[in-house]
Amino acid sequence: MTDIAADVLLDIHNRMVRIRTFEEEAGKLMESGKIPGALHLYVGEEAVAAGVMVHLRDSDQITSTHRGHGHLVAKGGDLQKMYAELFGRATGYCKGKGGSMHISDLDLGMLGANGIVGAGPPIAIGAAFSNKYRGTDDVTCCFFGDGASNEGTFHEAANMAALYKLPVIFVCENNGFGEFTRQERHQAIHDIADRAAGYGMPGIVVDGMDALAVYESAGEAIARARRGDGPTFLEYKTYRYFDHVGVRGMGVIYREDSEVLEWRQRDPIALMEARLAEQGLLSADGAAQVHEAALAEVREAIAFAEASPFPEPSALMEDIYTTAAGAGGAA
Amino acid sequence: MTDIAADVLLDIHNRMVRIRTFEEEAGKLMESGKIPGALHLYVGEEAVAAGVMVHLRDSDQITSTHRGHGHLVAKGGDLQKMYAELFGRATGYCKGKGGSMHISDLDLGMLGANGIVGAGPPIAIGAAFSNKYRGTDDVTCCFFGDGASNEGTFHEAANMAALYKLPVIFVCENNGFGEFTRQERHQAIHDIADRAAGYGMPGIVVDGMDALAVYESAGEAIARARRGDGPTFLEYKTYRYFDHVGVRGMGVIYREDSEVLEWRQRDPIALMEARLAEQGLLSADGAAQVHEAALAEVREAIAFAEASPFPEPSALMEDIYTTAAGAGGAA
Amino acid sequence: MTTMEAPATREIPYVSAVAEAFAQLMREDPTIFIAGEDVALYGSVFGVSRGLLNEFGPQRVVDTPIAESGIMGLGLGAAATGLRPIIDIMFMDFMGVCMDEVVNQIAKMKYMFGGKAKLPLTIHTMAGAGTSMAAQHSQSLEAWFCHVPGLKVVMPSGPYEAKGLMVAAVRDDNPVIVVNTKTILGMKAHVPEELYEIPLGKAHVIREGTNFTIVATGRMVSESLKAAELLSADGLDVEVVDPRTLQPFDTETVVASVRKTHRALIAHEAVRFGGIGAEFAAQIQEEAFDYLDAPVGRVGAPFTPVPFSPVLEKEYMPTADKIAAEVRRILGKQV
Amino acid sequence: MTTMEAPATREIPYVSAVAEAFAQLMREDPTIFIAGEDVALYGSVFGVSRGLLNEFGPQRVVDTPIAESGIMGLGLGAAATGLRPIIDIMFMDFMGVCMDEVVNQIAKMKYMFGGKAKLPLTIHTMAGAGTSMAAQHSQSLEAWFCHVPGLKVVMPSGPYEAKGLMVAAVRDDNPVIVVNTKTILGMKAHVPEELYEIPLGKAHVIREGTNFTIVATGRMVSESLKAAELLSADGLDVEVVDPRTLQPFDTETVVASVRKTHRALIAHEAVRFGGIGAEFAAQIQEEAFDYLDAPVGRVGAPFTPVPFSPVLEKEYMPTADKIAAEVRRILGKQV
Ligand SMILES: Cc1ncc(C[n+]2csc(CCOP(=O)(O)OP(=O)(O)O)c2C)c(N)n1
Ligand SMILES: Cc1ncc(C[n+]2csc(CCOP(=O)(O)OP(=O)(O)O)c2C)c(N)n1
Ligand SMILES: [Mg+2]
Ligand SMILES: [Mg+2]
Repeated sequence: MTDIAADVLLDIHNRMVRIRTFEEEAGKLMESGKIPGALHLYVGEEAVAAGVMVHLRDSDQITSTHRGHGHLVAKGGDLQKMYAELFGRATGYCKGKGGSMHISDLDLGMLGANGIVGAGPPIAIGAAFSNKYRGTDDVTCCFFGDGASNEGTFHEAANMAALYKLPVIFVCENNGFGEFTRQERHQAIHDIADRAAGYGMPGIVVDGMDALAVYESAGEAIARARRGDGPTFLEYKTYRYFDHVGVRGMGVIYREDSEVLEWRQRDPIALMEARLAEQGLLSADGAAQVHEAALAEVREAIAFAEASPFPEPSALMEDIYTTAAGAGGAA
Repeated sequence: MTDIAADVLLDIHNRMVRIRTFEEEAGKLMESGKIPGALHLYVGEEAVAAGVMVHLRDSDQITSTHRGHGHLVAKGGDLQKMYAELFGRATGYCKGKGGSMHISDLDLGMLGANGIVGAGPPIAIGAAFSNKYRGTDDVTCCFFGDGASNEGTFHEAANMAALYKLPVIFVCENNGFGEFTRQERHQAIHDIADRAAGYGMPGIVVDGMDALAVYESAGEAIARARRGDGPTFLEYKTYRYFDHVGVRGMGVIYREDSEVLEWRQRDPIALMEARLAEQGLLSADGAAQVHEAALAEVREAIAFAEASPFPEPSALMEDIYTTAAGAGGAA
Repeated sequence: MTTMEAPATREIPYVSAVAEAFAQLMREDPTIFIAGEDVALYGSVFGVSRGLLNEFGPQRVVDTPIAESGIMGLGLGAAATGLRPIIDIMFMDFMGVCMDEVVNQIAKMKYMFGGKAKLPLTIHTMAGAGTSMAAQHSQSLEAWFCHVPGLKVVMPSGPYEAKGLMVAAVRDDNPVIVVNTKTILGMKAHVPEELYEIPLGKAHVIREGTNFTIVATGRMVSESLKAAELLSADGLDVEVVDPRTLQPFDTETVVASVRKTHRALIAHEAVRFGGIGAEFAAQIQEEAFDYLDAPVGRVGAPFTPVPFSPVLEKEYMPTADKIAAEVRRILGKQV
Repeated sequence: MTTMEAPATREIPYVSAVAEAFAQLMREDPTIFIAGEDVALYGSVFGVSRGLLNEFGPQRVVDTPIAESGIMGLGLGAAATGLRPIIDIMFMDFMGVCMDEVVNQIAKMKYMFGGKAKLPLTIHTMAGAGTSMAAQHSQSLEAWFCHVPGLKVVMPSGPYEAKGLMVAAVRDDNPVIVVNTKTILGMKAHVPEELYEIPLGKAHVIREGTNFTIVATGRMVSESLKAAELLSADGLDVEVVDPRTLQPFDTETVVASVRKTHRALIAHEAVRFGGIGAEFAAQIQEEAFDYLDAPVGRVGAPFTPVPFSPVLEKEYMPTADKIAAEVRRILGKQV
């Protein structure tokens, strides 16, 4: 920790707080019926998105999952456009056409949340292939869950990534569950990173509640990819505090409350704040200010979203095809 | 070798010779235009099918590939029905509806050659699940190639097999190529068995030209599965003498003739015959007799096939659905 | 909404009708098991398998990894070796990740093997938009499967149909895909307590009428009944036919209706272009050409992915009003 | 068979027309690459990419593992980030193992992202029966993709169309699926040497006629021309329309033809039930109802998986004779 610059540490902390605030407020709005559809919240897993994303440029890409808000917030997404999208407004990232599960920002290299579990890895290798083809040193970070690691798409993409030495990082967010099924009931292995060897890439297991451990492991993998040395598999052990969809998360059939409380003991934000305090980088007051600022920003985003118009019904039939004079042009 | 009964050794040898003879004659018939469609020949890989199948009962199942004749011959398939099928005759295993790529015999637990690379593993875990469900100690052997090991279906099935501890054996026939693409150009690993650890099952690399090594490794894996101890991944390093489709195989763009000749130096049948001779179990004459008997049997099968009628055109619309009084019955 | 055919019935919702069918079938036949994502401990995200784990245990009610090709293959391999699996694919959109198993393996195995295989396999899934789940959780893709020889496709329109068709599907010795519509899971109707079958391949004239035939599938059946009410105000006496099974399609019943009414419209929730309504319309004009007083109309979703925003999704959804409007348009068109 | 539109043409086979289109397009645009199984070193099992590796090197001509979901995702990710990929799926039947990528990802990304994505992606594949390759290597599944908003679907009927449509497909900024028919790869025709585009979405009246319209796709175009010759002996003057693009479908040209001839039949190689012919027929009777003297007919494959045995496959395949017979049947039916 000592060799990580203070501004980076504060940046990671700030990203985590902004994610959590974004998510907690979104949860409330869903419960009050203001956000339609399904909302998969990232609370508890913030260290992963923040610790990885702090290494990335706008031109680096990520592929995300159904649980994608945290990734976009950490990648620098515009909270107003995000909330407007969750609310299905015309001012949203996707003009209200995508919603939570398809939130995206191609300008930030965020290639979309995705409603199909396991859809990200094939897309990620395509972006990484493109980075290499175009001669950039951009990288692609592919986020996916423990559940998704059982989809064949992951396997195909991992094999191709290692074969072509693509600048892609497989970021497995192992929160212990695929929906309501515990990891030991969906795979016979304990460390998903054990799969990496089968493709010929390094696989590393990291404490996903510890933002600094995430930061360091991701930094190495990303540097390796930028150097042209190929992909890495990073497994982050983390936990989702809330339910698979929505907020609840305790008093549920598929896990004990005590387990939730145990994980909350190692809350990534609290952990980070304790360390920052220890290092004299952030006082309790300073931390409170970060939280307040995040809340203010989120509230502003919500207000923007609520004040935004719904799309015109006629927008239904727009944006399906690119109609610009297509012929002849390179992209 | 000393602790393997003589009749088993001779049985393995006999199965290999029957496969080779079957395939070489089929190749000629394809070249002379008598067998329509695509023919993927198994010549060079006989030790795998023979060494595995000699352990199996009729009630054990196998799933096969586009290169499936060898598997069915080794499982005890009727050569007449096989040739009739290759010829598209009404007397064939599939009444001429399947051909080489769909040859099958459900009574022998042969769940079909398959035209889709990677289609076998999901089907195999279903059969294995069924064996367990029905309380039998039957096992399912799932044959697939090095190329198929990159399909997502393999991954999904392997994970489920280990999770449910299914009585299934993944038999990877690594002949060094997926069609015309060499293994090192389709995956970044040398031993495909390295993938097994990622599912939580043992993975073993075996010389696939050595029928006894195949016999022993398969015997252990099959016994393990019968005991209820779950799946094993067996990788057999082998080689296909002929081309991906048809016979040729030398003077081709994707490999050197010298490589073919090197592998032929370790021909599985010659190797087995040398050992059998060494042990005094089979003289040169004896071996010649086995070959002659096989050739006679194959010629008889071909004659049967050639004399068989083509299906009636009206058969086109039969066998699509089961129309028997469907209701109410257990299978 | 449906005729009562058995004495002991209760009003229960669609979802309970399905769950009841599963439980009763499993009691009757020990070779039946159900497998899918979160069907056991959680009882399925739609609730269709709630209670099954308790009664039948984890061997017969199987939670799977998220691996639809694996799950579908599990069903196929088990069906080919003597079991009678029910495979749950949570959202119909996810058929994309296991199309090969359904279309190239399950549908064709029997034929490719010269008739030898028997595959008593039921695939259970949820289709339809209207819940702000956006483009990847809202599709109605039944037309794909109706185009594939070897499969049967069923689409219940209410609780009574849901139970009776499920029983017939599971007992059928062929692969059957049961396509439920998620927005009618709460719909209630009288459903017999005991097991009963609604025969596959038989359409049902759910409302008799004399001068217009609406052929509707799934949720569009209830919408069409509403449309019929709206149109009766115009003096139109609309017949509504529910094919129930889309593959095989009961051409006879539908054509008989159109020969009587001389006008027809097909309504489904799927995208109109290339939807199963095209096949129905093509068949109707082939078989009843000389009886038709107007072109066969079609109502379906417009040619766009399903949008998220409720405002757009409302615009997207076929409804009773849109059906009635299209009927009026067709009639206005008659020369 | 096709009109010559450019001065410098040669008679070349279909397969060479495709290969030439690829090479010329790649010379013009460095963002184009082609990826697929054995497309590089081997030049594709159908020969469509022969010579490309030598000219453009392994970065732009990419052999892949056997992993169609991975390959299709490679195309999508590359297209979304500035490249113009051509993805080869050897047999159309293999679309089953990458349907999700095509239908839930590629087709929908632009819409789900509110229009922001541009996906200049071409998917190249081979359809059709007639080569004794049996049920898993012979399907014509274009109807599936025509039903999916966000995709375009093209089906060339000969060498001239193959090159011109490929050029338009690759230059289009949307995902386009080019469905070739493997049994016409050897068909020869005059093809201009230089690059030319056949515009997507425009049908082509390939034979003018006055009293019957046959709308045919892919290989069925040449079969329909033969059928037209057979029928001219009956005194029938048949017009043959090749839609060239199935999605978007050029309703206007087709309907104009039928309004002129008063009778129509659709011919395709795909299974008739639920095939794209159903959509075409439905549209024709919707738009030309008052002009029709007979029901719109359809010729397609029967409702069965494709058999292996040549005897059965011959029975299976739609042909000029079957088209002519169906036309005669329709005419006999007129009252
Ligand atoms: C192909 C597919 N199968 C199933 C689902 C339903 N589903 C949505 S999220 C989810 C669980 C994913 O688990 P994991 O990958 O661990 O991510 P987490 O939700 O834990 O973040 C499932 C099964 C889906 N969306 N797509
Ligand atoms: C899904 C799918 N993709 C591609 C093919 C075309 N194909 C047939 S065999 C083959 C190579 C298979 O390689 P491998 O699994 O190593 O088996 P081998 O032929 O070497 O025995 C390919 C690519 C196919 N049949 N199915
Ligand atoms: Mg998880
Ligand atoms: Mg191989």
